[in-house]
Formats: sequence, C-alpha cells, structure tokens
Amino acid sequence: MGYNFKETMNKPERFAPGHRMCAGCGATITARNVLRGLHEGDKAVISCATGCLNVSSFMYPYVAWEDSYIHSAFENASSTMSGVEGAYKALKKKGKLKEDYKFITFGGDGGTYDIGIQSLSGAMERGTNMTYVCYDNGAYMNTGTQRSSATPMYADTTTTPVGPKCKGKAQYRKDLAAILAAHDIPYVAQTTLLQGFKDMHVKAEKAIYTDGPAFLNVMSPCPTGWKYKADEIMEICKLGVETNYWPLFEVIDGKWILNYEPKKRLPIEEFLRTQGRFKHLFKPENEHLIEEFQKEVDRRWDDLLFKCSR
Amino acid sequence: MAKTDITKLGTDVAWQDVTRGNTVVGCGTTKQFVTGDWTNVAPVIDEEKCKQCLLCVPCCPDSAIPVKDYKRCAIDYDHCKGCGICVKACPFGAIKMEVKKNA
Amino acid sequence: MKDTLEIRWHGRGGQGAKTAALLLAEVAFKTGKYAQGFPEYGPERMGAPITAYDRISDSEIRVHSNIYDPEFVVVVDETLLEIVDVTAGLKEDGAILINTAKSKEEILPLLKGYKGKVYTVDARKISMETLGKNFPNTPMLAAIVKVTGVIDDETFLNEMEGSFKHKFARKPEVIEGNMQALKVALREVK
Amino acid sequence: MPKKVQMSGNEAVANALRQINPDVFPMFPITPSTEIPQYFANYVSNGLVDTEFITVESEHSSMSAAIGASAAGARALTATSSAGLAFMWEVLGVAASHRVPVVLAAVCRALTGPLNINCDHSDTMGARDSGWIQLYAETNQEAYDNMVMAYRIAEHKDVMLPIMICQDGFITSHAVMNMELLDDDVVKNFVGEYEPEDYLLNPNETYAVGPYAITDYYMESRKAQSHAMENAKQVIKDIAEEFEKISGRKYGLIEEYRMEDAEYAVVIIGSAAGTTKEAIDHMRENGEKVGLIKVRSFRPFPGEEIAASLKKCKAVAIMDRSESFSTNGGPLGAETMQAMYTARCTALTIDIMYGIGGRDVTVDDMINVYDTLKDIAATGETGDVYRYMGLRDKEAK
Repeated sequence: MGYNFKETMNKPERFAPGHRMCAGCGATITARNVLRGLHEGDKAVISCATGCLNVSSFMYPYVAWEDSYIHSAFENASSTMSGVEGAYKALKKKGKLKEDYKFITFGGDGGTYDIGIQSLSGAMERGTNMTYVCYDNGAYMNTGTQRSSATPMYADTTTTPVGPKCKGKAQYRKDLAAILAAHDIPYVAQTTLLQGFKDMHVKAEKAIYTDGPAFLNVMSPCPTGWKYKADEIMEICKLGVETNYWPLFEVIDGKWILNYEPKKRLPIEEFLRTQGRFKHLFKPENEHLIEEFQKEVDRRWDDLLFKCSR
Repeated sequence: MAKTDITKLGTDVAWQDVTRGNTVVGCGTTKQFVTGDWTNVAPVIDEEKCKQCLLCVPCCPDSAIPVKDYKRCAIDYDHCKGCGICVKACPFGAIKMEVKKNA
Repeated sequence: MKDTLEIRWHGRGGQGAKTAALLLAEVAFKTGKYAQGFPEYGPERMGAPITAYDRISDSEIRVHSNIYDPEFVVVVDETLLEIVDVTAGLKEDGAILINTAKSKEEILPLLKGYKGKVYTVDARKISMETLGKNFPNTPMLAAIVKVTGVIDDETFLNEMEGSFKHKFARKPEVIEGNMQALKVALREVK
Repeated sequence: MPKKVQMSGNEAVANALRQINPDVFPMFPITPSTEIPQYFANYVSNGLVDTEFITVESEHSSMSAAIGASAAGARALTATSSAGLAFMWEVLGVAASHRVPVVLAAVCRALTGPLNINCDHSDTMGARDSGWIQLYAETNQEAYDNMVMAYRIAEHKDVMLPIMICQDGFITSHAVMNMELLDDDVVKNFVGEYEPEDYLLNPNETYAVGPYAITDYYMESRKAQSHAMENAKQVIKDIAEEFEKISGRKYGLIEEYRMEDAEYAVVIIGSAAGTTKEAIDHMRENGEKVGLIKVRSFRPFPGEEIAASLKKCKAVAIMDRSESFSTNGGPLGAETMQAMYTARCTALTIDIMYGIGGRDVTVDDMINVYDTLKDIAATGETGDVYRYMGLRDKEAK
C-alpha cells in the first residue's frame, strides 16, 4: 500500500488538544505524527519517560492520549513497556485477550540518550516488540535547558552557559541511532519535522508494524531551549536536513539506507544562525568554531555515506 | 469500569473521591481543558485562499486543526495556543495571525 | 535442643561438603526426623575452606544459629586440619570423621589434643575406585551416617537410591557407581 | 494432601510461585534471592508454568516491568535483595502510588557499605516507607505461606497495594528445613484468577496511569493510599483466617509466644524469633516469665496489637536487625516505642541492634537479653536505651 497524505490526515486524532506543552512545541508535533503511523482501529498502549511530554500530556485528571497510557519514571519508560508487552504476551497465551496491540514509547533525549539508555538498551536487546520514539530536542528542556549527551557542540545551555571561559557545550552529540543500530534490531530510523510529514508518517508506520523492536530518532526543536520564534520550526528542521546536520536514514535489518541527499549541501551556519543558542558563534572571534562544527558534520556525513554504501 | 467523570475531580475533591492511583478510565480528557486563552493572537483562515491541501494540519502542536471527511474544519480556538506554525506552513498564504478581539 | 544432633562439616569450595550436608538433612527428613542443613555463606570461591551444618532432631527445630558445640565434625579434606580449627567446640563424647588414607594414630597429633573418638575413611580412594573421579562427598555422607547412626544402613541406601534416581534421571549410568561408593564407605569407615 | 518436604526458603517461595503461575516475572539476579528466579526459570523451561519470564538488565527495570505488567492487567512479581532493592527504591514508590498489586519476593540482606551478602533487614527496612505491605517470615514454611497469601492481600479491592514477602537471607533462604507444601490445586483455588477492574489492555476502555498530580491532588492521593494500608490490616487477618482452613496454620499481624503471663518480652522480626522461642522454653523450665512478640506485618504496623500485648510486662527488649543511624534506635524500636507511649504502656524498654551483616544470634544471646531485662526491672534503671548485641567494644562494661 502506497502512502496517501490525505488518508493519513483523515485518521482520527490520537493525541487530543488541551495538553499543556508550550505553544509551538516540536515534541507534540512528533507525538501526533508518529501516532498517525498506526492503522485506524488498531489498539495501542503508549508509555512515556518523565519529561515535558509526559507532565504536559497527563496532568491529573486530564490525559491527552486517546490510547491507554502509562508513565512510571524518568529512566524506565522502556522497561515499563517491556512489562506491558510481557503482560500482553501472557494474557494472549492464556487466552484472556483476543485483541492485538501495538506498543509505543516516547522519551526526550534526557530520558533516552542519558538516564534511560540502560533500560532502552535492555528492552531492545531482548527483542521487545515495541517502538521507541526519541523526541530529540537536544537538552533537558523539562528542567530548563541543561546540556544532555544529545546537545550539539557549542550550544549555550544552562549548564554550559557561554562566558569568557566557555564556548558552550564542549563535546559533539552522541550518535544514538548508530548505538541502537548496533543492537541489531530490525528497524532504526532518523527523521524530523518536514513539510507534509511523509518521511515521519512512513517511518512511524514501518517502525510500529515491524515485528520486534524499532527505534525512531526524531529531531524535535524546542522554541524556548533553542531560542527561536515558535513559528520557525519547519524552516529549522528543513535546514537541519539540508546542512547534513540531521540526515534522514533507515537501518533495516542491519542495512543502512540513506533516504535523502541534499542536491547542494548548505553550510552548517545556515542551521546554526536560526537559533539563539548558537548566537555567540557568530561573533568574529568565534568563526573558527563554526569551522570546527562544519568539520564534524562533514566527518559524520562521510561516515554515514560509508555505512550506506555497504 | 465506567469512564472516569473528570468533572467530579476538580481541585476541591476530597481524598475519598480521588480515583485510585490517580488513574483515569477513558482517555483524551484534555479536550475538556481550555488552552485557547494562553494566547492573545490566533490564526485566521481565508477560506477563499485555502485549497484544502491539509499541509497545516500535521504541523499543529495542539491538534487544533481538525479534519473530517478529508477536509480541514474550523480551527479549534479553545485549544489553539497561537504559535503561528500553520501560518508559515500554508503554501497559499491563506492563514494570518490576528490579535484576538476581547470577547 | 536437648535431643538435637548437631554436625559441622569442613570442606573446600567445590568438593560438595555443602551438598553432602543438605543431603544428610534430606535423608534424615525422609526417615521421619526434623532436619536442618545449611552452609555458612561468604564470597569464597572454589578451593577456599567452607563450613556447613546439620541439625537432626525428633522434634521441630527452631534455632537458626550456626553450630558451635557439635556432636560430630566431618572433615572432607584432610589438608584443612592444618589450617582450620576443626575440633573447636567439638564435644568430647562426640566424634570427628576425617577423609584420609592415614591411620588414626597418624592423624591424632593434628587434632590439638582432641580426646573424643576419631573415625577415618579414605573417601578419595573409594570415589576413584567406584566413580573414577574424586567426589569425596558421597562416601563421606555414608561414613557420617554410619558414625552417627542416625539411620540404619539399609534405610539409608534405599533412600539414597531413590534420590539418585531422581537426581540422575538423565544419566542413570552413574547411579550404580554412586551406590557402590556409599556401600564401600559404610563398610570401610573405621 | 499437603506434602511434607525438605526445602530451602528460596525453593519454597519458588514453589509457591509455580503453584500460583503468575503472568509476568521480570528478574535480575542478586544474592541471596537469585535462586528464586533460577528455580522459576526451570519451571518455565520445563513447561510447569506459562509465565512470561523477562530477563531484564537491572533491578530498576525488573520492578519497572512488573509495574507495567501489573498496570496492563497481569499478575506480576519480581524478586530481589539488598542493593537490588535499593536500586528499585524510586519505583517502589511508583508501584505503591500507581496502586498496582505487584508481589516482591524479598530475601533480606545487608545494604552495601561495606559490601556484605549476609542477612540483616537494612534493605527492606530502607523500603519501609515506600507504601508497600511488608510481611516477614521466621521459617521457610512461613515464607511459603506468606507467598501463597500475597496476591489475595495485594489484589483485595480495599487494598490494591504492592506487597513484599520477606525472609532472612541465607538463614532461611539457603537452609533446608522440614516444611509442608500445599497441593497445587489447593493453592490455585485459594489464589484464584486475577480479574483487574481497570487495566491498560482492557479492549473495551482506555486507561491512563501515572499522571502529574499538582499540589491540589497530591496530599489527597497520599491519604487515600494510607487508607488502603489501614484497610490492609483487616484484610491480612481475613486472608490468614481463610488460609488456616486450607493449611491448619494460624497467622496474624503479630505472633505472641508465651506472652500470657510474660514479665519480660522481646519484640523481634524474622528467623531470630525461632532462636528466641528456644531460649524462652529453656527459661520457662526454670520458672522465668519470658515471652516474645514476633512482628509478621511491619507494614501496616500493628502498633496497637503490640502495645496491648506488652501492657503487663516489666521490661521489654526490641530487637532491630538494621541500623537507622538516627542515634535514637532502629526502626522497629522507634515504632514500637511510639506505639507503647500512645497506649500508655510503661514497661522499661531497650532497643537492641543485633545480627547486623549476618552476625550470628544464638540461644545464649537471647537468654542474655532476658537476663538483662530482669536486671533492668530489678534496678529500675534502663541504662542505655539504644545498644548493640554481639559487638566487639573496647569500652564494654
């Protein structure tokens, strides 16, 4: 079955309005659109790591999810879902449940790259039949923009504040998609918010309907943490892709597949310039930092091309 | 069990009436929570210019542009937070932000 | 407590002293007695000295402490005699049973003036002859049964055959050797 | 017909679990509880149970998965000890506040610092305020019996709280003892099928668990949880009464041993109660009026029952197998004395730290405790209210 945008948009909404995320939040856009990968009528259980999405989507007694939902703690969204999936298998085996369910877990980069990586790695290695979606906004936004291992190099965060002795975060970001691919799970993909959302819808559907663990890494900008005007989100995501900062790829059964190659790769500064967190890089004395950044982007892109050429 | 009646779970609820484990039976209850008042600007659609391409729909963080029968419906101003993403997403310039008039 | 028989085992990790202690408790249990078998736990690995205990009684056993004044001590490895105070607290009207090829006279000087009875059995030799490997715990179990007299030989052998059949269900060929090890030990302990 | 067996505490608990045939068992090994999931893995491999056995990567995850499974509508459990329980600490509170009737087979072991694998109660006592029901066992038999009763208590509609079935590491977990197993079908019928009211996998209705609760709700939620714990007192007694019908064995929140005319009493938890009973019988033969209260349920805490039982005593020793570093006594001491004060029970009372990190407790040790109580009653001088037993001390009197 081919992809049909209007059909996808016509599905019932599974993430209700009235949640308390910030105006213009990228994480909610991600959550909504990933859920559009579910086939109409199919049942799902959603879980969430502690973070913006969780606290804003279920504030007693208001729950935004239209499917059954569980939140337990910060670092254990994956293991919690392992238990739910285990219950599903047990109840099926014992003939107590006839309906089919899909299992989808959301976590920010804090709950995924950092504190939750152990339980995520465990659940993936065990072959838990679930889709884990990281809404990567590159810092601990729920607590006020502290750096994470997903934060890009030189970003100004509240724990790497720019000053005479600090040019922002010193390290480049962890390549989580590659770490997940190294688990040899059947499906890993990276996507972001792009016009029409076909890339996300298609990857979400593939992930959700993969037999076994699947992982989606979704760059989901945060207007407050990245310091941009809320309505610029789609442009920023596009630049992330066009500069090769956030490449679109899939790893299916170990095979790396590049989904998009910019016709003319844009310089990284076009992406950096859109966000206040990189403002200091545009001072004359910091030009070399942008060069450094560009080198790292290029190195990673070459590495990705190599992986995809095999 | 029956759906949780969240209208009985206001902030004045007594401990005996709080649901067990703060659970809610029957999801999607945020629809009853108004976030439209978080903003003093709101998008307005020029129906003449709108081509029903639906490109504004997926980029709304507040699920405030409903779709029915393959058609975009009126903006849900009870929940729209006025972020303006839809304005830029529209390829036809059919959406504009306007300052809300006092009701 | 008065009618409780207390036994202390000394062995090395991996020799099966703990298993023998648990088996003795099981055998006593099967003859209608109350029994408790437990090891003293630490992080010791293979080869390190270990201690295990048995309590056997006609009435319910409620005590959960280690055993400090045993009636009997079993030494599964004679090299322990030089490094462990095996007769500590051992009652003079009790006995010590040692796995050794040596005679009682040769062993006695190593027992720090212990005045009670001394029994020996060459469990290593018996095990090698009957099982082809050094599993001293099986002959030692038989020998302590003989020495303590908690069960008569025939009942003991019947019980053990039953447990071997269960334990070695997947390799019945070893049952005969194990039974033989028990029989020889019952005969040769002195 | 119940079957007389010789079995370690771990194997006994594993057998109860085999008979219960729970739905989901996420596990991570830690001494001395490891054998429980290990025995259970054999049941899984041999088809004796049809449980989903999930070999997770940590205790935090084993408890998290148990919470997820229970919320999803399954009967779930895990097992742990010491550092494993400490690692779960965060999610223990989540299990209780989510009101999921998860069972934890806890095999008590000293908390690390320094590393020690032997018995004391610092692990489970560290979790005493997590909102879990805690039942403690003296013997392998009790560990088994408590496990058979666990789901009935936890899943009771007036309770719906997680429950810890605690036994003493190595002392009962690894010691084989005589005990009795109930018939498989008797246990199966006693425990019954789990029919959750609301659960994530209910195909007829969606369900949401684990919200953010603002200040307006949090305190009311805590009170509701506390009320459920209060209800658990009656439920524990009721289930014990039902259990007596299938087993002939009696259980309550506490067990009183020769307390009817006791002037000197010990209050204790776990396996050392057996050793104390032996001391009591010995002293009773010499006409000494000594008795014991064994606390079976530490959560909910049966303060009124304990205080009532101690009312006529001249002197009382409360035995704590975990240091709480309050400089004012251990947890059992603190809570028992509070209960005694409230009930105007004026016995001279001391709190003794004992058995820490596996330090052995003998019959003679317990006779000494009663002798100390006699001295205290005779002189009217309590001396150090908070003291250690079996400690090497250069300044010991």
